[in-house]
Amino acid sequence: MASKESYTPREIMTIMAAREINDGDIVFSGTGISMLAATAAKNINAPNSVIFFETGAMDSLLEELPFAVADPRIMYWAAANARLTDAFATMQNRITGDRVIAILGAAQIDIYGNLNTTCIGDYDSPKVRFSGSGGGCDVASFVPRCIAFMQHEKRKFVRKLDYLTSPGQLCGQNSREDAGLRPGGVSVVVTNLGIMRFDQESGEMYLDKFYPGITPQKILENMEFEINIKKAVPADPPTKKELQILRDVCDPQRLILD
Amino acid sequence: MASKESYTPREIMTIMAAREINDGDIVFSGTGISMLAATAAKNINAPNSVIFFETGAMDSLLEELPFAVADPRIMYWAAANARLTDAFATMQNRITGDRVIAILGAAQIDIYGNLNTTCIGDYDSPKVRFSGSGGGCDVASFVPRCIAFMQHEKRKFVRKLDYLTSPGQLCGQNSREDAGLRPGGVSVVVTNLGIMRFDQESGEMYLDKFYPGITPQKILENMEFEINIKKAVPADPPTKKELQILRDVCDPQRLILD
Amino acid sequence: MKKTSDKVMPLTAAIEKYVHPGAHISIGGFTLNRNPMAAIYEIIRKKIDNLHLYVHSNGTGLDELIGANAVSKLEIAYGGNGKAAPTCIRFAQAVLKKEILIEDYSNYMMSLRFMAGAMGVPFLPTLSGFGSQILTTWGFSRKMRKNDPRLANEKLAVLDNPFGDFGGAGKVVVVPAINPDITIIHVQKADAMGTCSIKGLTFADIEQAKASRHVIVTCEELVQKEDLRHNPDLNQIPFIHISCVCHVPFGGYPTAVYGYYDYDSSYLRMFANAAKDDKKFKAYQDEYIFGVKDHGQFLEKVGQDRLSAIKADPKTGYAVNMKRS
Amino acid sequence: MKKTSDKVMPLTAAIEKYVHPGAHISIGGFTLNRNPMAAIYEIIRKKIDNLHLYVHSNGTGLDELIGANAVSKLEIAYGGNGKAAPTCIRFAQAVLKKEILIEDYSNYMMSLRFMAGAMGVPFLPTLSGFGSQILTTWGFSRKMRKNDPRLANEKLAVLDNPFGDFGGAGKVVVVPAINPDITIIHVQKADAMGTCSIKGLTFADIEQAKASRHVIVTCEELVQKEDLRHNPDLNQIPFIHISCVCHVPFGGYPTAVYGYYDYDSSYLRMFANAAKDDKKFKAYQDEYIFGVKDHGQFLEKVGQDRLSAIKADPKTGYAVNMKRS
Repeated sequence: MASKESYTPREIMTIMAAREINDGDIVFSGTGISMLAATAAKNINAPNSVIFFETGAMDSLLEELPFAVADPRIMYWAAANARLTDAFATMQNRITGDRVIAILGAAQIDIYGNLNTTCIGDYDSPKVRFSGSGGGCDVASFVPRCIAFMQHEKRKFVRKLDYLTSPGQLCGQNSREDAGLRPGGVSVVVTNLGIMRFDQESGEMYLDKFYPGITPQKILENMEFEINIKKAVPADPPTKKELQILRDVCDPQRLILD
Repeated sequence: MASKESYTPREIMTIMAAREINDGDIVFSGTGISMLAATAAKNINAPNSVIFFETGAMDSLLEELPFAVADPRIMYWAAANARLTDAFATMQNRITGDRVIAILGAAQIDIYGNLNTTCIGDYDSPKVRFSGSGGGCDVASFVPRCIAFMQHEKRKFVRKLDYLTSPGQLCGQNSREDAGLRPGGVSVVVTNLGIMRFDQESGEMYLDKFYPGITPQKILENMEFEINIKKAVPADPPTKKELQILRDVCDPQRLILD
Repeated sequence: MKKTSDKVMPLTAAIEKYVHPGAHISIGGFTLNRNPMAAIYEIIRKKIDNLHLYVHSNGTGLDELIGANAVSKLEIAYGGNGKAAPTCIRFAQAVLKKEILIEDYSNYMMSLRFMAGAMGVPFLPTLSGFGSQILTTWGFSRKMRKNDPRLANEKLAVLDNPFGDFGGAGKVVVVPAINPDITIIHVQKADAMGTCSIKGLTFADIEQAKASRHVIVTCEELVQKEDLRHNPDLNQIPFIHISCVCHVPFGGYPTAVYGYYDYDSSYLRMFANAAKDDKKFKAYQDEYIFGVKDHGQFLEKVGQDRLSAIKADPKTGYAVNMKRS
Repeated sequence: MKKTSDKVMPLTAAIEKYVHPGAHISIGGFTLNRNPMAAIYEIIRKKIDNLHLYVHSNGTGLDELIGANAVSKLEIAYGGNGKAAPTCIRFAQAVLKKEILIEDYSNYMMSLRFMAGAMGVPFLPTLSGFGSQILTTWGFSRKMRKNDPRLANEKLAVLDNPFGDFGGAGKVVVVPAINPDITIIHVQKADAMGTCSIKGLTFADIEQAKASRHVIVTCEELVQKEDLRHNPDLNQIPFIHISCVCHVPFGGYPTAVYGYYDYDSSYLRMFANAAKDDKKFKAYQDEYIFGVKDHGQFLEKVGQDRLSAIKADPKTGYAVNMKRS
């Protein structure tokens, strides 16, 4: 049994995401918490994982945490500095693409793991405008496994996206394949309350794990749509070792953890 | 009047080709005599012309004559060493492509300036096999002006090519445009006897100039097909200055001239 | 006599000559890195407007141009500026207020569109975007597309794979080429002929430059031709693609230029704060853009202290342990 | 314990592991430059045959492989070896004798096909080749194409431009991707993880490597990871694409390796002379390929004098004033 450590929601999210990364994975990372999850995986459970960025840097040293994927900090000590087109080709190409796991965020997610990072409201007359796809749509199209980081809130887990930016399982069943996509898209959702995955057959989200102190019911209350909670089990809490490495090795200055 | 200099067929061919190059042209060059023509132009009449190779080197110094377009001599002191794909894109792209003049050679040419560098005889059972297209087909597809260097022989100026490797005016009239090509292809043929160009309307080859000591009739005798010789005028022979630069500056060791 | 190969001119003359109202323009860099900021501020000072702007992921330059009402149409994948503004503020506002017409693509699609332009083909294929609204929801009307020959008649298209399911794809998305009237990039080193050497990531600058009818290069260092010829492997853009070269040290400021200086996060934060409020934003513009006659004066206003604070460490290429927020 | 990131192995083991009879293979380099010759000689010594070979312009490596009857099918743009053999001799002979099946493309088409493979798209478009027999005359039969899932069902195809005549083209030629089973390249520097740094022109090596299921890298220098990390701008292929790394000094000999050595024109001429006559050619192979156990012995046979004569000048990267013929 794991000892009873105290930790913040951000810490448990980071560690849960890190556990999704296997040794040897090529990790497509953004900045902030996704960067931290990638670093945590490398230091805890996946020493041979490789971090790369859509801007074209592969396996950068990252002595300081970058604040953007175009931060000069990612250009130092990389294996190669390539072009934007090369970075996306690495994921579109099945030989390398199938080894990639991506970490994404979004303003909205639906039951099929489709993501919206474009706008709230009608596209022609939006109420809120976000940054847009960036590489999100490309990554969700190409990569077999994507981790979505989300805050678990009703307005974010919605019945219908205001705009479908990045394809998940589309409308379930074979719709992803029928649309012309290879298998992939968001395969796991890591929130401040628990971990959701997607049913192989139906393509629908289900609750896989709930965090200590959180009930499946509480998770349902924080979503606009209903998901299957029958398979849900308690998550193994972060271990002492995981927390220690995360805090002391990955973000000693608490640039992201705070 | 030019003074009566003596010169070899190779020297007059080189100088005639060099005269086709305008200042500021981007010159797509192979090796051997085409390289020498490009260098002669740069030293005589087109000081701001730029030599480049399909292998991706732009404006190399060429302190020694390269023996192949992949010769390490072209990699030194270039403005940029790019990729094969970049070199061809430079020609396919209209912004830069329209400024390119190319120098090509071939085993056979027909009345429309189509070239064969693939085989003699049937493709499936050839009598002679040549190197193949290389970049020839690409260049002839993309570039508005191409100089073809040919030995003036009946077996080379043929009624029907054994294989159409690089498109000229195809079968004349609008056939090049109809096929999907932009204007371009071989626009001038420089041989050891004279200079041929192509009629704007019909796309057919005609005799533009014949060298000192050569008659239009002699040129016709060395071709399988008939061309219009009515517009033909004597070529201005190489000047003393042209020959001097060619011999003393461009190829003092007579690596190609001999 | 000036040699024909010498393309050096003052930035203000270059903008005057090549950037006209209504021009289709693309700018290099990515979010807070290597944006051609000096050129962008000069465009704003000259009050050039009605620009049709193409970017993939942009931030600092994008939001300044939009904030100055210089842009009427925008094709884009991402408008964000790192930690200072995860979504660009004037950009978002302009979309909400319908002050700009926007067409959304993905980052790979925009990069491929520049690449198609550079290659001289009408389109390039990708397997990205099937099932997404990027394919189905258009920002530009058919009428608008029809009226400008620089625009394709469709936002994008889906084609059957002529080789069956060879390559594991029964169909592909094809995105139309971009050939801007003018592209502006900021690089570390250029010579008077225009050959460019970019240090660190090139983003899509190479493709943007090669796709463009005219290209303005601003550079940190205007070097001798010889300095760039020692290693042609480090020169990504040969001079034949370049229209003019402007020597503008700190021409990327306040964005980062690898090996020279870091982004100025205090400037980016100040901009983001001002951008949230129209009055404050006007005051910001009046002080930092219209209140100076050129980039030199702008840098004087910023002050040597801040420029020193972001100076890049020669080993890592960024400002080690710089205070960031 | 060997780290999983260490991919170093002897060349003979690498060929054993990755190059099988019938494999679809591509080799890097261009005519007489940076061909992976040590690997090619090892393939010949191992008598691996029935290879399906993809090259754009190749010369030295191509003609050795064909001369050894290692190749049964060939997709190619150009078979020539500079001044020594404007058309490769064994290649031409094999075509005449119908010992190999050949499919002709242009150089740009072959490069685009590798690029499509690297990008993960089934095809790429070009405006090259309309009206030429490259479009209409096929070397491979439909039946042969149908029987090998690695081959597209068509040599190439013509598509209407879905954007009308946008981009000045009503239609395009599309060429199918190549994803070889194995690609072999020879580079100047690699580290144990497989990151490669190529000096001088890269030809299509980068695309060939990224398109391939497996990649063998042979290198002049096996360097420490740190040596390649100082300037990531000079590393064209990151380690994720590489299967194994073999340290083989002079691994490109008798072709040139920029910055290390020039081509050996006397060797290329000797090869060309031998290639013209079956008996002479067998004697050549017996002496230089089968008569040695590995590349080290081959180089001993060639002799230090010739290797010294082609040593590259550090400034220009080639052997200045070398006797060439």
